[in-house]
Amino acid sequence: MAKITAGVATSHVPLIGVGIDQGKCEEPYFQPIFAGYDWTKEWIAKPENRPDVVILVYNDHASAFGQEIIPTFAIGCAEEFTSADEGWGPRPVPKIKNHPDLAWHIAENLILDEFDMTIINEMDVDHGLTVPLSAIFGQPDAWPALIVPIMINVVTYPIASGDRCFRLGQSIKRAVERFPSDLNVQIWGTGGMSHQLQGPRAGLINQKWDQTFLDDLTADPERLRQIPHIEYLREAGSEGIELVMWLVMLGALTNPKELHRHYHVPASNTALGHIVLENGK
Amino acid sequence: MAKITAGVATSHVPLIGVGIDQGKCEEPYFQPIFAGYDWTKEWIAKPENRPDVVILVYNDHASAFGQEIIPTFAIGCAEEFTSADEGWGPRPVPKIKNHPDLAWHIAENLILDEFDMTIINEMDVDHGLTVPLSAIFGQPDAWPALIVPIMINVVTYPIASGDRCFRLGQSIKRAVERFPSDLNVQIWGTGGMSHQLQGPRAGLINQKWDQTFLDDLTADPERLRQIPHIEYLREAGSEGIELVMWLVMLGALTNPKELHRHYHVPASNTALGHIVLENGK
Amino acid sequence: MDRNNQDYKAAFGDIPGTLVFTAERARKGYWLNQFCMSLMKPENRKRWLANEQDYLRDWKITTEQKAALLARDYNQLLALGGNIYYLAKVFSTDGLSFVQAVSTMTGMTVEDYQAMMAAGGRSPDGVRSIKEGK
Amino acid sequence: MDRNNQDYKAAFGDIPGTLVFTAERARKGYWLNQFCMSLMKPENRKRWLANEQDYLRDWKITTEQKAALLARDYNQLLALGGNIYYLAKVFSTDGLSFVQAVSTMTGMTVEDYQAMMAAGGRSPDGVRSIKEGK
Ligand SMILES: [Fe+3]
Ligand SMILES: [Fe+3]
Repeated sequence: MAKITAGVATSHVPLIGVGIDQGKCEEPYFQPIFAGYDWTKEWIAKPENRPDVVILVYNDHASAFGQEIIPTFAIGCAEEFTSADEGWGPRPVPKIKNHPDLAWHIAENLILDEFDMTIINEMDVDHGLTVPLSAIFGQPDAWPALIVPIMINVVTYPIASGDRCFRLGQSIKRAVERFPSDLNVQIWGTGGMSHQLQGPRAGLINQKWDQTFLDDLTADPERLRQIPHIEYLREAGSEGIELVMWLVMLGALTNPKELHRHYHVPASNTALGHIVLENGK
Repeated sequence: MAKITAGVATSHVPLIGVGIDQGKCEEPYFQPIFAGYDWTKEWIAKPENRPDVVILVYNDHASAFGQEIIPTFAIGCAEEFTSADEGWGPRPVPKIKNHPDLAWHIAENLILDEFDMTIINEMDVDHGLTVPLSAIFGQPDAWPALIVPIMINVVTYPIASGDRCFRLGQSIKRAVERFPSDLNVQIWGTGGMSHQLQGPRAGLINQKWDQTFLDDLTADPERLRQIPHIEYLREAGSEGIELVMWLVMLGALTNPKELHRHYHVPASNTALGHIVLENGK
Repeated sequence: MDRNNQDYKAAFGDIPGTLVFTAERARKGYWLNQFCMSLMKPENRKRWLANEQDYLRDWKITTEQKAALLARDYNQLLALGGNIYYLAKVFSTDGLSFVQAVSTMTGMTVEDYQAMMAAGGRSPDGVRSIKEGK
Repeated sequence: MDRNNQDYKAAFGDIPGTLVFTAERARKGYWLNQFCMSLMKPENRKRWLANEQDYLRDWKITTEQKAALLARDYNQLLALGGNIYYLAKVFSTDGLSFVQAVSTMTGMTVEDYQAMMAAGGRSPDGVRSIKEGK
């Protein structure tokens, strides 16, 4: 039986990709950014922690989806996905290989569980998906895990509520536990933490709010799932709303235990947050 | 305030479009097919019944959506839509003009009501949408109502349950009633009734089951919303599943009263069903 | 309602002469169906009708699927992952109506099929369930 | 949770220096944003950089939007319905980083903006709510 063993959350700041792709990780600006991933790299390299599959919850940044079609929740079911060209050429990363049996299994169960998924068989994936892979797996010739992409709209409002995202995670968990093969599955939530990329208020960072969010991933998940969008917008900046994707991860876990935390300001315009949660019983 | 005044359901058999487009309505084969729409044409021509907007619930038949992207529930928010080329050239019908203010208003409210809609701003619409317009409005130079298209996946399984479709209708109703302009709104459900277009069982028709379905639109909506997919498949043929779209219409009505019914076998491979329901209190 | 996929799909194989378009079939027929969609463009229909073998060379579809397409063997195309709404683009391009194309799957002539439809269609009695024979 | 759109959007206008990408903005900026997406193709970036005015002629965008694009006035582009994830294609094509482009919206020099970020970023105090001034 497949099992979700851990949840991993991380910001997906494009600059992290630039740092890795251009070999700048040791430069003084980048060093504290990357240092916080060392623990995770070591942890995930251990055979007992290595995931067979990562369910990677991210948002598309107007790369695969423009205004012509805007799915609220989408799941990638194709064999593989390619890195998107976001305006500076595609990131030089390996192809993203899916586990289509598991992806379709999850898609079927989510729809039966009344999540109105959009199934995607052709899409390029942008920094929201590839930066977390690079931050945690480095620069291998092939990604060491299969990836099931789950895409959440956080661009055009209204987006799904945090609570709906949390329940999507709960439904993903039930689906994974029904999958007949023995698989070590991790769920990753990406994006955030506080940042704002637009307007005169750009550069907003709320370290106190972010740290409480990190604390409550284990201390008070019930509070987190009830946070309304307007609170993210006011407290964590207009792009801090990406944290709803962490709630999908959180919903898929049971009594998570914090194994590792990394928080650093700034990474580009963003408060970088990263956490590793062991799944409990 | 906008108000849903009536629900209309009808099969959308491509042949009905052929009959109209090629001027064959008076031929003996077509005459009994079209005769059943005469009442509706007269009814809808009366000023008090003429809808400002029709919310038209239909399914795409692999025209706008192939396998690359499969939304469970989609809503068209563009200014207008064009008739699709399904392999024999586009049907010669007027452009379909949307009411984008209302469409976006409904889309916003559905997402906030936890329906995970896909918003569509570019698509061609096929016979599922255009045939009902032709059957009821004939061949005008411009459609006499604005059309909000709502697209339900009934091609790739799993599709949404009948009950979920019914609740989608309920949510549409709530959204319409919150729309600030005075609008006479109708909701149309299309597709069905019993038919099967594939395999050795093709040609299946179940008149008894269909008639009970028509009866229960007013007599027992609670039964209809609970019908599982497998019952449609066994009793109404593999394409009879399109009747879930009638349930979206039904969910948007309150204590509907039957004004008119038309049932005829055959229209091409299909049991043609058509009903007009007045919305109650 | 069935809330898990195995229970949901369990009975789909029990319907006589019917192939429900599940994920398994959708995956098997992916490129076959996408090929069908290409016939929504007049220029592609022209190319296809001019030289079918040549047109098919651009598509990642199996030898079996190609043979079934060239033979317009719709039952076989369904078995190989085709879906009727997609395959409709093939018979529409051939200038066939739904009745003409659909009848070919039933082992009946078009005339017999049309006569059956005119007489009220195929009865569901006996073709609801393989197991229960009802 | 707010279950209707008016309640949901009511407070969005109360956040200082922030434009939430609602349906109203998405509709206003539709072609502006779709233009941005076109820059995901290298051949389009080349054509755009070679002759911006010429490239814009193919797009249904307003004179105001065109002027703001040519001036790289990102605050104005946001006001005219642009969304930053779309507009990122424009500044990426210019070879600018997010920090370089984003700083232009704040009235600060890049250096001052970077210094603010290095010192912990912009405090939310005083910019949470226009009405409440907190
Ligand atoms: Fe992001
Ligand atoms: Fe249909």
